[in-house]
Amino acid sequence: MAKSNEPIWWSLFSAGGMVAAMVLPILIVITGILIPFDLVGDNPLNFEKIYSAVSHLLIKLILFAVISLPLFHWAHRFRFTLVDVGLKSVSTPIAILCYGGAIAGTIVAAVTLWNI
Amino acid sequence: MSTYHRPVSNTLWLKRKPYILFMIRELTSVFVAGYCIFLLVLVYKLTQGANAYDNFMAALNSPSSVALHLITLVFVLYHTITWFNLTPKILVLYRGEERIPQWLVAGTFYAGWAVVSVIVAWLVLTV
Amino acid sequence: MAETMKLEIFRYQSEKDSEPAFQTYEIPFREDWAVLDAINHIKDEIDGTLSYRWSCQMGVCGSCGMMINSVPKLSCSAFLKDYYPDKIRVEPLASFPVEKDLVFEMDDFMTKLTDMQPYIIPKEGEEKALEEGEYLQSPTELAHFKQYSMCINCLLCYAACPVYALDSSFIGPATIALGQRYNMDSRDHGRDARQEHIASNKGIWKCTFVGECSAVCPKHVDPAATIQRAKVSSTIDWFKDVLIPWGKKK
Amino acid sequence: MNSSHDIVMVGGGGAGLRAAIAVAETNPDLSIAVVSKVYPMRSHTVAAEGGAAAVIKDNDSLENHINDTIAGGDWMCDQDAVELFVNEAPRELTQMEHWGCPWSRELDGTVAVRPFGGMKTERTWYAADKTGFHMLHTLFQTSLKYNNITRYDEWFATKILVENGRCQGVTAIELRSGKVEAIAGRSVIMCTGGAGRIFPFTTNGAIKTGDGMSMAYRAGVPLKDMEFIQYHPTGLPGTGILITEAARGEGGILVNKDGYRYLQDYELGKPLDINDPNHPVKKSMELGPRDRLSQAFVAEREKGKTISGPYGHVVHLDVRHLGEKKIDKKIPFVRELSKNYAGIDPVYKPIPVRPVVHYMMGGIDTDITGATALPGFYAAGECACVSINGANRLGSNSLTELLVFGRRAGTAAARFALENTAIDTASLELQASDEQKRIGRNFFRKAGGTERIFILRKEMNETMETSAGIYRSEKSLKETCDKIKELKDRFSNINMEDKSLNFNTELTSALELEFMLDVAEAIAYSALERTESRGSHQRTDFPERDDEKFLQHSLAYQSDAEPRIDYKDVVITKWPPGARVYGKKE
Ligand SMILES: Cc1cc2nc3c(=O)[nH]c(=O)nc-3n(C[C@H](O)[C@H](O)[C@H](O)COP(=O)(O)OP(=O)(O)OC[C@H]3O[C@@H](n4cnc5c(N)ncnc54)[C@H](O)[C@@H]3O)c2cc1C
Ligand code: SF4
Ligand code: F3S
Ligand code: FES
Repeated sequence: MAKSNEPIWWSLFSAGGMVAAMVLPILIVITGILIPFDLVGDNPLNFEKIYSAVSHLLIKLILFAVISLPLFHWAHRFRFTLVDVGLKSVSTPIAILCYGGAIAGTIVAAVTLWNI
Repeated sequence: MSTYHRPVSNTLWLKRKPYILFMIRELTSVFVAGYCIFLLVLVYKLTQGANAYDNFMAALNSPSSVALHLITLVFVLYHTITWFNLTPKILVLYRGEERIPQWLVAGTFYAGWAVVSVIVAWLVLTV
Repeated sequence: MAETMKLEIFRYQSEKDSEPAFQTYEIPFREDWAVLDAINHIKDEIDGTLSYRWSCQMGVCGSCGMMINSVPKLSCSAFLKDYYPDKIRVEPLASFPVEKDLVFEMDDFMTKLTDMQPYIIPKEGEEKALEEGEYLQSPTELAHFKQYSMCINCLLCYAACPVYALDSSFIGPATIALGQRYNMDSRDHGRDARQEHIASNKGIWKCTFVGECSAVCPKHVDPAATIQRAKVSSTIDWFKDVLIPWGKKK
Repeated sequence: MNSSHDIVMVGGGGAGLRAAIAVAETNPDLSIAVVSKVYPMRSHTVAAEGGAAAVIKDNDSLENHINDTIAGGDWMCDQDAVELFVNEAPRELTQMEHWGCPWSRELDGTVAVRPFGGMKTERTWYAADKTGFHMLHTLFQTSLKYNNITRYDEWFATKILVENGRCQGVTAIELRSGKVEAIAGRSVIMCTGGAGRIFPFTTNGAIKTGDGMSMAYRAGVPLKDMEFIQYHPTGLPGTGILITEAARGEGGILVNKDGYRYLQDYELGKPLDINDPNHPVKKSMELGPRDRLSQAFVAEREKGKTISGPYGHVVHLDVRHLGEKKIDKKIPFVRELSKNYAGIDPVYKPIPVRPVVHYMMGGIDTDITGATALPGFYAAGECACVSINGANRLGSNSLTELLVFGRRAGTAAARFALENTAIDTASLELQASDEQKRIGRNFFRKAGGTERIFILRKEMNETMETSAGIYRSEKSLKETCDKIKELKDRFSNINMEDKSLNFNTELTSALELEFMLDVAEAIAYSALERTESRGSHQRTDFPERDDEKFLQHSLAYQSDAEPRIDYKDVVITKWPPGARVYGKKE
């Protein structure tokens, strides 16, 4: 069997792409339109409510996935984009930076959520 | 006799419309990541207490935040649409000899997207 | 006065030219002419020195691929009327070295195709003798790989793929599609051997799903889809290998 | 510099590849060369659509296939060859199946068959309507498995090398460099395909220029039965692109300008309604043999019943009643081709068609092992004439023929190579350098000259169509013979614009034209001498078949002024000549 580590990155990329496609648009609509234009009543995202919601393990896990997976989606695409526009000679450092970034984001997300 | 190798430049991407659209598709990932970082900050503010959180949320009302959100939304929607449109390429399903039509596969994802969006909105806004 | 139109053709003759140049020809405009007919007209009546490949004139031999206004097409299936009255620019298929004029070098593809082992590899010890007749294959099993067997090796997909343009070590769309054609054939058991190429860093993982290979494919092989599906199956392999390394060793 | 192999195939089409694999499989130690002027998968076998015949179903029998073939060939077939062909056919097509050919299937997973013209029972294996394409790619891809096959892709063979009365290789031009070299072999198999390009309207690709026939002819090997040229009744006007017989096999009908199924007026049976479950009736009406259908077209045209169009007269092939679904499933390529090249969608409109030159029944005279009169020189495929096609080939016999006789020639040539190992390398190199000089002098470095290749080719096309076409006469054929002589003279005065060595396609066009003129000559003279009408050879001045005098194969030998035409008996074993009956209940 050919040896390649791409499957791991590619599966994270795909999962991230799917999560981003499914949930990000509605979240953006909420935080970018509905809230600022006061279209959804009185401060539905108030601190108490959100804090207690995020304290649930299930919600934590979901939020973790929603933050982390799309980061890998970005890392994978961005890595190839940089290679495509001519940075092929430094493709290894690019890969390290991109995936490293996503991993760092993932760790921060994990720690932060843990602390709630 | 020698063959001629035509030079390939990195601006290749700008030479044909499909390539430009592809590049835009790939760059949507930057906005995807950007918004995820925004979410991460939001969660971080939660850990810093009500004050920090409220200030952060108040900033959402600023015109620049709205503008940034709208731009992000455009790109993320572009991501969603291209993503779903490509699903039937990967999910090749057969009913007997007949391939299940591509629009049906993509359509299922669009339907799923609608359902997920409603659920998320309901969870976030009302519960 | 009959209508005419202009063809601007890429010319390169290694014995004379160090650099290629474009030469413009004026040809009669005929409603039912393909670009290839116009080029044949040039060869026959205007300029005998022009070289290009063609044979069947019916889009099945795969020899007449050219860049027509920067899009890879079979010149026997691209019609003048779709461009008239504008000038048409004709170049050899992109990304390949040019031998002469519109003739490009195919060696790279031929090597890659050969390496892919595009033939039935039967299960050892279970080959059927000819006397026992055909292997049974249901229309459904046929349908699963039929599309990928339609490739005419015209290489338009290579000329359309920017990844191949920038890095010719990429095995490329048609070759992978042909490998998958056999992988998905119910009579074949050679997938493991082909995976060495398909699932390697020169194979599917180089593809960023630009999708232009499928957009230009005249036979609707849809190599882009094949490649993405191969990514899925290779990923499943990988997880099986990593998570249950003791399993599935035959 | 020159290269040497055990066996050299000239041609990488169906026949050449099948022969190469046969050798590679029987003896992995033999070194095999496949020389082809185009990449093998571009060979014109790729264009065959309808299918390949072999008996596998229970409702059929070998005897039926033999009968259909012999009667279809108007008793010009060698019956020993036909018998062996029919016997080996199922095995060969099964072999193709084992190699991965995507044959269309029945629900139970067995190979499906369809009816074809002139056949009593449906026995044509098919891969939708791209049978030749799938067969060629299957063979080509399978050939990649054998590393004792060396390919010479885009090498253009120019001459057979004969030394000590034995064929010992060929000379060929490597197109990319222009160098001329000897490719030596202990035996050579010619598999260069047909020569339809001699005619103006043909289903044949640009590469089908009779090169191998001419090379053999020049080396003193006779060309057999060259007068028999098959017109396919349904080509697209203008391009000559083939609309496969499968369109009629699936139920398509031919109508004249009044919408009338005119074939019923030409002893091809009575039409059944298109909705009748028994339509189409085998060996009847639209499923009659090609020669008769093409002749019926000419008769209709003379009656003024055809439709006149920009590329001459046409009739209509109507498949609308099959419906979109069946068309897309069974004959999708017909739809694609009609849309692209005739601008009509057969789901909604009838397809304009006319007879176009399709196939050469004649060719290099071989026996049933593919051997010719020249030791060490074999031939297979369309360029050969083993005599299974007689005076009219039945559709779907040819693809099978490539396999059966490709394999046989391969085996026989391998045996010959093992028994005759000596190769006179020095003399071959000498011959190659002579050939190099000839090509340099006559083409690469040719100065002066005023004749355009294209004009000569056009004039050859015209004379062949008008005087050696579906109907011929002494007067018309004599004109053609004279015209060809004239063209041959003028050929020595051609103008070569391209002097470059690298991929010089003007050179190849010139060489091909020179080959075609030879083949045209053999056709015209053979046709002139055959003063009878049989199968595809119809003489207006001799409208009857003459078994007394002409149950004979013609053999054309090249000679200085005019070719010499000789004859040899047709092999008749068990099936004495009879009348060709179509459209009757048997
Ligand atoms: C449109 C069409 C449809 C057909 N449909 C059917 C069908 O349905 N059923 C059927 O049974 N038959 C069909 N036929 C007939 C059949 O396809 C041909 O007779 C057969 O494919 C010929 O195969 P071949 O191997 O002899 O030659 P080809 O496939 O023509 O190959 C010739 C080879 O010789 C090489 N060559 C030629 N000259 C030279 C040279 N000078 N130097 C080096 N190489 C050379 C070429 O490169 C090529 O590789 C059809 C034919 C046509 C044109
Ligand atoms: S996949 Fe399509 S475009 Fe690519 S070589 Fe095959 S037929 Fe041509
Ligand atoms: S265009 Fe190239 S990048 Fe992949 S999807 Fe096709 S091979
Ligand atoms: S000439 Fe054969 S595909 Fe165009």
